[in-house]
Amino acid sequence: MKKLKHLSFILIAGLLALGLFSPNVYAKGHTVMIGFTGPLSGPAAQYGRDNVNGLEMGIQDINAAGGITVGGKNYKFALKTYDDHIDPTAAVNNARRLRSRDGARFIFNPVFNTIAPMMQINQQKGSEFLMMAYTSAPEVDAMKNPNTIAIPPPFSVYVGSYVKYALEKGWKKCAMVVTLGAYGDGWRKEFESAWIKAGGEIVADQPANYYTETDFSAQLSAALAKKPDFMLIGGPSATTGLVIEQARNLGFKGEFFMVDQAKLNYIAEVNFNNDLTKMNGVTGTARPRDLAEEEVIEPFLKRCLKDYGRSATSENLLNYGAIRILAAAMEKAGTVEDITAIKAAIPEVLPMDAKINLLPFIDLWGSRFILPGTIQKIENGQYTVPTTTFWWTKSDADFKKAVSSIPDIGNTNVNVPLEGYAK
Amino acid sequence: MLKLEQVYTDIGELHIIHNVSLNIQKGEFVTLLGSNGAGKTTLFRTIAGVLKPAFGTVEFNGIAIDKLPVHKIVDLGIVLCPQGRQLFPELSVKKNLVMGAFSLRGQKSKIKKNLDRVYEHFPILKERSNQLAGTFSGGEQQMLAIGRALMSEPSMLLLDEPSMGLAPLIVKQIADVISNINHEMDTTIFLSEQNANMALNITERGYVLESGKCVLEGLCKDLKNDENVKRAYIGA
Amino acid sequence: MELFLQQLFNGIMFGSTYAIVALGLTLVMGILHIPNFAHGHLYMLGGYITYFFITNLGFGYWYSLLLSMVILGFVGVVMERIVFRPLTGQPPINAFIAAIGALIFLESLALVIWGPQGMRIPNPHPQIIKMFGITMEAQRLLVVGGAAVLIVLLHLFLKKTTTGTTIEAVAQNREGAMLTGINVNRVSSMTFFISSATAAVAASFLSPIFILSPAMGAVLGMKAFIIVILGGMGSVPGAILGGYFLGLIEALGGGYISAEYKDVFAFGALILVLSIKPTGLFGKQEG
Amino acid sequence: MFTKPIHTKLLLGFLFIAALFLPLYVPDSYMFQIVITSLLFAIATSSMNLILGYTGQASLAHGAFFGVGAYVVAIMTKAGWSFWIALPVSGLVATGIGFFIGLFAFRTRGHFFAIVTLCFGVILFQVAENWIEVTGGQNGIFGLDSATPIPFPFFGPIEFSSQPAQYYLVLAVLLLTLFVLHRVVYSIFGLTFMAIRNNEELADALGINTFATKMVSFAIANFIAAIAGGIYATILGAVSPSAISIMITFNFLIFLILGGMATLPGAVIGAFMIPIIMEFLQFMENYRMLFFGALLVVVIIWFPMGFFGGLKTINQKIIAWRQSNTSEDSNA
Repeated sequence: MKKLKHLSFILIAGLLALGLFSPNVYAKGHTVMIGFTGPLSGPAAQYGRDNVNGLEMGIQDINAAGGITVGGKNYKFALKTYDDHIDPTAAVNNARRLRSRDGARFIFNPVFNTIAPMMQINQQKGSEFLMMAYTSAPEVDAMKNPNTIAIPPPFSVYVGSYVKYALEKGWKKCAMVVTLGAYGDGWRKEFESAWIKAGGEIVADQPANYYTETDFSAQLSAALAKKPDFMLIGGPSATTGLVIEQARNLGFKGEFFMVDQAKLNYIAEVNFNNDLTKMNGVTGTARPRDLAEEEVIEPFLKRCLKDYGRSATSENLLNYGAIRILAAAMEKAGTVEDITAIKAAIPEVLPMDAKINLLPFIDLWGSRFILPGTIQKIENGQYTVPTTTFWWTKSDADFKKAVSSIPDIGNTNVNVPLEGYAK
Repeated sequence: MLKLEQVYTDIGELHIIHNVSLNIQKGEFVTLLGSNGAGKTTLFRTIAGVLKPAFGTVEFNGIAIDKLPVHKIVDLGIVLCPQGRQLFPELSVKKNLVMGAFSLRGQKSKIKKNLDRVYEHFPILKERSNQLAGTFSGGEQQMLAIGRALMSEPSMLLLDEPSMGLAPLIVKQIADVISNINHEMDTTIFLSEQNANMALNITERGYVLESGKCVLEGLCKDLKNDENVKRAYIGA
Repeated sequence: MELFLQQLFNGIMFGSTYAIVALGLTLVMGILHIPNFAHGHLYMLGGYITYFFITNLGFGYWYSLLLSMVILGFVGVVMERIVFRPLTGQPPINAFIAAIGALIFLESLALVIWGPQGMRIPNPHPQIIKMFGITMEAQRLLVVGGAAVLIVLLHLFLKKTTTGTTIEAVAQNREGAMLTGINVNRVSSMTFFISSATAAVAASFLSPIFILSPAMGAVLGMKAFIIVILGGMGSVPGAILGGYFLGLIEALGGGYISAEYKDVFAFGALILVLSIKPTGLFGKQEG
Repeated sequence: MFTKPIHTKLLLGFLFIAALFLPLYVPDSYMFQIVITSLLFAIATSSMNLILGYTGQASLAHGAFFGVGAYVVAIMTKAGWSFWIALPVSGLVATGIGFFIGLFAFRTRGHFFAIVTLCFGVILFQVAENWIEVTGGQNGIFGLDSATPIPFPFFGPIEFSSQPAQYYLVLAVLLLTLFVLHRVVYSIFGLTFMAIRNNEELADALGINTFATKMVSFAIANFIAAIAGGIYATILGAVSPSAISIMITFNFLIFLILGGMATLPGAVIGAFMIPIIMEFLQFMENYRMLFFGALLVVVIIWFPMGFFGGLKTINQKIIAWRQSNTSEDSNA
């Protein structure tokens, strides 16, 4: 016992010393350091990993293509990730560490709660960094932080698509069992007002905590008692799959709309073992596959499956695209340090060759990338063609340009300038 | 049978027992006198193995027991019937007794026999065998505690102040039963008491403990006439 | 009416799980006075072990459940031995910290071994049963029935066998139990074994309907802890009734009043009970 | 070792000077950030020490009061109030909520008290998560301005947006907290706290109004916790439900126990040591929490009194050894 005690002391001391003196291999040489802080443990860990995976693949490809050349020097990219388990204090610490120790001027974070405090410090003189925010919460745009880029489209894009689809079907009664929290609340509010404006009716609103709970029969029973035509559900994918399963088991025959956090293909894989017949009548935001041309996207999907054992999510795809765009903008701006110049150079490098960043259409508007919003349904055990693609471009000319940039798969294209985004 | 040599016991930072040596033969009926706080309970707990001596040895039938865990000591045949009784308040009387025979587990007929014998000594326990122990009065609890201690057929019984807080009539009753146990069952008994009157009348030999030290030992008839004992414990 | 019955069934289903998880915890807390906050994480580990046998080794559901019980039982024994036993005699708050350490360890272990992705055990009883106008999955009925059987078995074990009675004896009077020759350490180990094994059963029952993730134990652990206090620490009937009570409050409160504040009802009820009876429903006076 | 009072005074003086000039030699903004948050947590942990360490009541709602403070400051400064008004108000609000909770919770003791306060903590967390109109729900309240500048004649206003300014603000509050706690703990009142910790029935029998005494200790602890939370809000510039979650309580608890309960320096040491160890362990990535969990168990088994408690024991042994040496000397 005594010996064990000494041994464990030495072990602990040794490990601590290792942490103290471990050399910082990345900070030297011509390296562009990309930082990431986000949930890598706890209930949202998978989501954090999905983001990291996209960045990792992007960086591999940039380096495989020989890195970037700025000012005659060749730079390779490197990624440093820290876990913040969605704790704002830890996120700020990580951001400070990434900026001052690892020299990262581009820090990715996929959770609004931790993005907000990071946006408080990303303009401090001498330690500026570009906040790469992977969040569809519109609040980020309202903060008007110049050193921020929000990556995915705001969820308002999808609300319009769902309302249009439901009207076409002639439905009236909607029940909502959406995840608790600001994101879910935003969705509920946005959808409710749009649906009522379109003449529909919300018969039940039973939010539930998708992060901590696994049984939704209480909420579902209450919602189904009102005999809705369709339901708006969703939160993290795996739990959303449970909600579908439990609602079907309670006898619900109608259709589901899912908020954009839940991914059709992920649910099919984890919850239903890829048996799509169990997901008939589920409509969600489009799979990565439908955002780009097949020849471009297929290899990427295969690679995700091979490298990470999971099918690709839009987190993979969009983070991959974002990092490639950043790299191009650095070359364009001729600097790897001046984040203002780099951000300003982004619109100049867009649109990029889809073979490089995978995204056929992407633009930067203020602090957010503009991406089309597309919804897709599973019917007769198969994915159908996405019905409508929603655009929120600045002008008709941009809209036409955007539509022409993507493959024609027989869907409708609509341009809807979003509230708060249109100038 | 039981032999203590230069036993010292500490509780926390306090030194409670100092250099106690004693020797008890098989079949004897011995008392340990001492006032409140003299260390009687600590000494008993040390013998039973609940406390471990800081120094010194405790031997039982030639086996050193001062480092053994309590349950091994019980298996060897020493059972402490503790002060404050330490019953299982939410188990029935019968279950309390059966637990007392834990070291005989598996030997059903023996347990049955012992149970009958305890019921014989304390008929009231039989009457109330399904009642919860926690609902008993003090005297009844004491009987149950003694009964439980007897269930494992100990060769040596340590009785820690069985008369404490009980009415004189009940004390007499208990004293009779204890004497019976010693005579009929040939159980060696070591009894600690503040009530020297009762103890000296039923036992054969005694030790006197003061501030953790053994200050006097001798036959009861001699102790009864000792001036110090008289003054301190009999109150005559 | 149908809705009410449906909610009632949901409440009972969840109450069953709570009851068996809390039952395991109350045994440990009653006997060792250890606030084993890591109990929910043992439950989580039980789910993963079952998953491992079914998915990786291809065992049948019931075999896997049994194996999971035994293995998790031993995990509990090891935990008692290396985490809690060395803390005997220290203030309970230290054991509490150790329990937090243990739960962090277990959750990270699951994360390292199985990764953060949610995992699923194929549902062995996917049939749908309709009765009295309510729909239920067979597996859910199994949870209700299985929990009842387990509770009865445990009750019989505690009340009718000598070994079971030693657990009660140690809980009621540790020193008294020692003096009757009971090996208290062995009883502690055994209690941890039973406690962990029941957690494994609960996890194996539920994981086919739900999703396994490393963080799944935290909420259940907290609830079990609260049920144990609500029912009175160490009280077996308290844990069972408390479990069903909490399940029903959640289902009915969540279904009829407000889903957002579902947990508030549960925790509020506990506060109310404790402010009326400070030692819990079936709690003894502190002594 | 610091076995003589003069040694302790020298050490404290040295620490004080080192703290005053810290911004001059702190290596980078990352280390600085950790120092600032550690100081902040030291304030909250010290106040937890009062209710848990000195009064013996394991309040598991402590993190919730920290969160209440953070929310009150966030809401009030968002509504246009000065930070310097919002901060004391946050303390008063927490004290008020604490009083209400105390009415229920102090009917119970021991484990039961811990659980009742835990429940209240969870309820406050849920309110923060769901009362969207006021708390902003899960997103919380963000984009807060840093503490209102103090107008200062001749030098111009003191601003609190830079790290050094935030550091001095937190340092000043910590020193004030320690001063107040020192006065409380070593007063007659402090003795009644410890009397309750050691034996509540006995304290009752001695004529101490245990309910009122516990309530006072609870109120002071909650007030200080809320102040710490309020400063946290202004430094981070954003408040979300994680500031009021049960994990915050657990963290404080871990800091306190590992630092050394019922000692004033213990709480501060714990609040510094653990976050810094956690940062050093970052290189372990996925295995970090695994290691930390095991570390927690190991440390609590071998240092049940915490770091400072262990130090004290060693110190006492040294003193005893010296005394025995000197007495032998004088004998010779």
